[in-house]
Amino acid sequence: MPAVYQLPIVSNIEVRGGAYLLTLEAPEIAHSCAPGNFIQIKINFPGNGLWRRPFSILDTDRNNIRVLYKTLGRGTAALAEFKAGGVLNIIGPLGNCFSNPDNDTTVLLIGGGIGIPPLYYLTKRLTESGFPRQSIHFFNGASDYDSLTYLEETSELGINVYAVTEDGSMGIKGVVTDGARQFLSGVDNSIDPPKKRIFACGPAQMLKAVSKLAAQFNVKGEIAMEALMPCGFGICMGCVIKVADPCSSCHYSFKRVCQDGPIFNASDIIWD
Amino acid sequence: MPAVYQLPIVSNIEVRGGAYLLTLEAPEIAHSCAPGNFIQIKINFPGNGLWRRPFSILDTDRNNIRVLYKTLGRGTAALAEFKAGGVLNIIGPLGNCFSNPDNDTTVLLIGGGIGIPPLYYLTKRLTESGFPRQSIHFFNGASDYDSLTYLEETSELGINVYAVTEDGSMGIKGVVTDGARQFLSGVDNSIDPPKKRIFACGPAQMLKAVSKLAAQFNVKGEIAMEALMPCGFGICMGCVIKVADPCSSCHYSFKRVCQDGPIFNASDIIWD
Amino acid sequence: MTDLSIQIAGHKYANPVWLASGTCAYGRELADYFPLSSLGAIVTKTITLEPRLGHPSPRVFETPSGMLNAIGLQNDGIRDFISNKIKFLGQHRADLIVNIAGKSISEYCQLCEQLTGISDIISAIELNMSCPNVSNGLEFSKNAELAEQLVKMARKSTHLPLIAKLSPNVSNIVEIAQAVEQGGADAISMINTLVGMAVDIETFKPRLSNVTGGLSGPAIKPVALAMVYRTYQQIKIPIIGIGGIMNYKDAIEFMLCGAQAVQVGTANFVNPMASIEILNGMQNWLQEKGYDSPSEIVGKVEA
Amino acid sequence: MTDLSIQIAGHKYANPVWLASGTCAYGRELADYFPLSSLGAIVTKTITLEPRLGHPSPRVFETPSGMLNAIGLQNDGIRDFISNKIKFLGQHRADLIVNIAGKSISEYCQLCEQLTGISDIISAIELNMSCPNVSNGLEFSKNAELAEQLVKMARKSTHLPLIAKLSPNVSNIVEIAQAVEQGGADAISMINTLVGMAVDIETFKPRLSNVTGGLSGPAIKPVALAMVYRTYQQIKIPIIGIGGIMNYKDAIEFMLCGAQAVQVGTANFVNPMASIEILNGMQNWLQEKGYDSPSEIVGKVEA
Ligand SMILES: Cc1cc2nc3c(=O)[nH]c(=O)nc-3n(C[C@H](O)[C@H](O)[C@H](O)COP(=O)(O)OP(=O)(O)OC[C@H]3O[C@@H](n4cnc5c(N)ncnc54)[C@H](O)[C@@H]3O)c2cc1C
Ligand SMILES: Cc1cc2nc3c(=O)[nH]c(=O)nc-3n(C[C@H](O)[C@H](O)[C@H](O)COP(=O)(O)OP(=O)(O)OC[C@H]3O[C@@H](n4cnc5c(N)ncnc54)[C@H](O)[C@@H]3O)c2cc1C
Ligand SMILES: Cc1cc2nc3c(=O)[nH]c(=O)nc-3n(C[C@H](O)[C@H](O)[C@H](O)COP(=O)(O)O)c2cc1C
Ligand SMILES: Cc1cc2nc3c(=O)[nH]c(=O)nc-3n(C[C@H](O)[C@H](O)[C@H](O)COP(=O)(O)O)c2cc1C
Ligand code: FES
Ligand code: FES
Repeated sequence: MPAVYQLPIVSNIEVRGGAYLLTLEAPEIAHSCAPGNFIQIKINFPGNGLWRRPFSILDTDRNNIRVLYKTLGRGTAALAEFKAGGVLNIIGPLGNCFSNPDNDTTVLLIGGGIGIPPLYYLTKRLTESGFPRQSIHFFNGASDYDSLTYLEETSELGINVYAVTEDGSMGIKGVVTDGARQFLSGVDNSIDPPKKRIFACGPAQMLKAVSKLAAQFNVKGEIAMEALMPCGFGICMGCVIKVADPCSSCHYSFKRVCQDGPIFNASDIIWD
Repeated sequence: MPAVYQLPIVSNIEVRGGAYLLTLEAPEIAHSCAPGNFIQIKINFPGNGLWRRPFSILDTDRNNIRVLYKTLGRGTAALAEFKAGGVLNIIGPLGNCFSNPDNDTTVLLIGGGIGIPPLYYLTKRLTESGFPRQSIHFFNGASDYDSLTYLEETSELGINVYAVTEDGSMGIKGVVTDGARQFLSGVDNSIDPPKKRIFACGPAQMLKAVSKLAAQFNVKGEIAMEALMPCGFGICMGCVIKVADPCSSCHYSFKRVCQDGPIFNASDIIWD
Repeated sequence: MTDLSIQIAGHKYANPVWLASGTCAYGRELADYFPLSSLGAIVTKTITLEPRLGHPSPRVFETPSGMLNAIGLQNDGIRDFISNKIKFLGQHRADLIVNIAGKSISEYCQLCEQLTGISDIISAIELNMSCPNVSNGLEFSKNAELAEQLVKMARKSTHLPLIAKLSPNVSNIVEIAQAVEQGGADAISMINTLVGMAVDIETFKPRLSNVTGGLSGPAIKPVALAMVYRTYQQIKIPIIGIGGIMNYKDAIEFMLCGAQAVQVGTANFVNPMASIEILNGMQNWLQEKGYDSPSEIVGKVEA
Repeated sequence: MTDLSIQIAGHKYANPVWLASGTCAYGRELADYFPLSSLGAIVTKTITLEPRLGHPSPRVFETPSGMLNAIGLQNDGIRDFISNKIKFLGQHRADLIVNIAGKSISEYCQLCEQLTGISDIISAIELNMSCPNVSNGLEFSKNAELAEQLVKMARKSTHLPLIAKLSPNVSNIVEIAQAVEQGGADAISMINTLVGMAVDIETFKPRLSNVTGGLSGPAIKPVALAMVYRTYQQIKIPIIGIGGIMNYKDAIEFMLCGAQAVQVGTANFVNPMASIEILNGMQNWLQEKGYDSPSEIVGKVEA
């Protein structure tokens, strides 16, 4: 059950790709997180930000939870200034999580930009629980080599990692879905679509492309959505996306990304 | 002429009486400040403070200006967190200054709480310019010994310093005006009132008492007023006090503490 | 210990700290953080006769010390509320106020009638006369005659206490307050959000799909306080103060200006425990100052 | 370089960044920080027929992302303005707009007449119809008929362009805007401050001697934008946008919503260079985006 915590900052350091790695001491929740979950951090920053800021959980150990973030605006810029020894007020763990693929499936992880954290977490959980590493294919996309997020760490999990860069400075040249498409077009056709699974996280445009891809190849996709989140725990109705809903008279309804998601079936989302 | 500056913080340390001493590198203005002048500091603090905060100049040297402040609320609390090496945006020097007493006058400085800085600055200037030290009498008041501000530093100027504490834990027991009254009652009646001068700074109630005292003993008093200051340089009309004004049809008008002050003749102020 | 209970329209509320409509959904999520029964009351998100999908995203935007929202009254309708949502609230012993909105006076009346059927678990109905995010939503609280008429008709449709929730987007809120008092309202809650807007200068698009939305949060507190203060001088029925209340000091400010109770809105988003912390802070403050009841400070600003 | 000049009521202003009334006094203090002639215009603090002392302190209070003020139109009267203050402004080649307020329509007219006498150094008169800090100050901008009448009579008293400054404290600002357009106003400036209040819970005293005051600053920007946007759709005369503009992005937002020019108010207090920084930021932004004139983005929000 989510709750409000004051968490000591173990470390908050810059890593590859202009990202920051934040480690928080959180024995109360470290054990109860799942890939896809996120936390809401209250960042007191000069200026007038009222809302918390949501961040996916990157991974956990017995005592700590970790978050990987990029400095996008005022809140994240201020977060980067926090030092070990400080304290952050957070709410978590929040949201739903990815479903577990069967051990005999081929798993595609498609992540762009700061969409890597939940996918990394899922990968780590899968490999730890004995899921065959060779069946995991992680597509990590960015504009260029320097912007690739958490690439080495993902490789260290012993899975198949494909860098995809728009300028071709590393790996496949193109957007991350191009990489995934090439792979899906190439994989042994003897593998049933039901034995393939896609998990994706990244900017909305990318996720839209992933949804198309999943539909095209008839593969079940789960995607982690983003939204502006005034609360993060379901009370404001501010973070909704349009989702197919057979019960509704117009066949769709607005679902909360924070509480009904952030993980949705790709095929349920209605992209405008 | 006042201007906006980005000033490097040389140091910002806690001193006696729960006060902080802030030293800013300001070669552009250090030479042009006078006792009574103040600066407006932009303190970016979490929360929603819009205004700058005004602080008297404590003293200057060739390169630096110094400010002595107590943490009263959100802005000053945040100011205390700033470290050497940081930068503060300030406007200054602002406001008018104390007038210079003739060398043959007996000078009474009456300061309570955080009213010490402009009086310290005035004392320093006087002693530096050869004003006889034995003719300067500095009454430094506080609730108790621990709260006395900048006591030792004032003593080091070689003048007469009188601590006045409400609980009697040091020096004269009472409020600071009690100390000054005892002195005025005692001083050689052969000294003409015109040869005595009072300079005061502190909370409004204290300044009101000083004004009465000055009137009672027929001594010219100059007092440094405080006010909430949205701008600090005269454009908002927010910081006014009621001042006797023979030109006005109702014999008073509202004068800006920031621009027409902060130093006023005690006899001009109308206390309600 | 100061007894925080207050009496409004014959009903005894455990304390004057309530949750504002649309900022606590139907209580389910907040129940994870504290027992709903510890608050004076919880006001449901606005319920309409028919289900409403609400506006598409973006529905919210952060502004200096505030936020804009244009949710568009998304809700599953009164039938769903009665058959599905109310049970949970009853089980958790929340003191329940149901906020309703209609497209016409007759819709308001139908809603009142349906709620009367479950009046044993409802302590009052709040009439949302002021939602800025649906067309005509503001009409009822901009026009004194319409406002009076609406309350009069609602009054005939239920014996439940009626709280009229007013909009700040008016020239003279006192006039509207007097009209609803005249119409038979048992209390007034104020304020709803101020109409506001923001634009993305990179895309030239409004920050809200609905273009304009409602401004809430600390930014609007001074406006709310002035309106409560002025209204308090002119009416007899109790006022429930709303607008930018983030801590117990804000709540006390509202009470000094004339509010018998307060509703906590946007603050819940930032801190789900906000209302509880406000309650505890108020309790301590009243205690320390030696008050026996929160009503002793209502309207006591020395203006 | 993008030519920033704009045309309003036949007068060419160097650029659309102006200083708002009451937030730059009569220019003298700000002239220490930058040449007054670099801005599009400077709008004087409101001038009345007779000198006014204004309200006693406290006149101001800091609120979340904003401030309250109740200065009470302190000024030395029109005669003093004409004989003493205007010279400095002329010497500094400030493009001058004089803001006036009267207790009656006839006072407004007298003020207009007196200013017509020095019309060679004034580019427009701004009618403050909306000061919330003097009794009846709000009447003229709350009542459409009165508003129209006021402008009509002022129109007869001077050939100088008339800018009607509107209050946001109304149910329907468009109605008032249309009325002043009808009355013959050459432009509209909006918004003045929102009525607000704050209380010291330790002393039970209001934070302002006048009890209520006007709320300004970033807190009110969303409200101002919505009003500019809605008014722009319904009137033909130009709008000058005001409310919480702190940087050039805020100014662009107002222009996208329909403002031809903007006035910088509270921001001057925090940073005397704010208007110049806004001007430079706007210049660069328009340049980078390839616009030839600021007018090209006016009203271009894609709503
Ligand atoms: C469930 C969830 C999980 C997330 N996980 C991560 C993570 O693991 N690592 C990470 O770096 N980021 C993550 N984000 C995004 C992160 O929350 C935003 O980067 C952050 O809120 C930006 O705050 P800011 O104050 O720096 O930016 P602001 O100054 O508030 O905004 C800067 C710009 O970014 C836009 N923006 C702000 N927030 C979002 C958002 N949530 N979605 C899309 N656009 C936005 C704003 O509209 C604005 O244009 C996640 C978001 C969600 C909803
Ligand atoms: C000309 C001038 C010179 C000053 N010189 C010094 C100095 O040398 N050293 C020093 O420590 N302080 C000085 N002050 C006072 C200092 O400006 C305030 O302590 C500071 O602004 C408080 O800011 P804050 O954010 O900490 O308090 P806030 O959180 O803004 O306020 C806390 C409480 O203090 C009250 N308060 C805030 N500012 C003032 C004020 N200016 N006068 C009276 N009450 C106030 C508020 O109403 C509130 O109740 C001076 C003030 C003026 C006007
Ligand atoms: C996201 C959001 C949704 C809201 N929905 C409703 C609603 O459905 N019905 C209603 O009467 N008020 C609604 N309100 C208004 C609040 O109840 C409250 O009047 C307003 O937000 C001011 O209080 P605050 O500043 O504490 O949030 C909503 C406010 C917000 C922020
Ligand atoms: C301290 C202060 C004094 C003001 N005095 C006047 C005035 O005399 N006449 C007037 O028309 N508007 C006056 N205003 C209103 C401003 O011109 C402006 O309309 C309002 O503050 C909103 O803009 P802002 O948020 O940029 O400050 C005053 C505002 C402030 C803050
Ligand atoms: S962020 Fe409030 S409901 Fe999702
Ligand atoms: S603080 Fe603005 S005039 Fe003095």
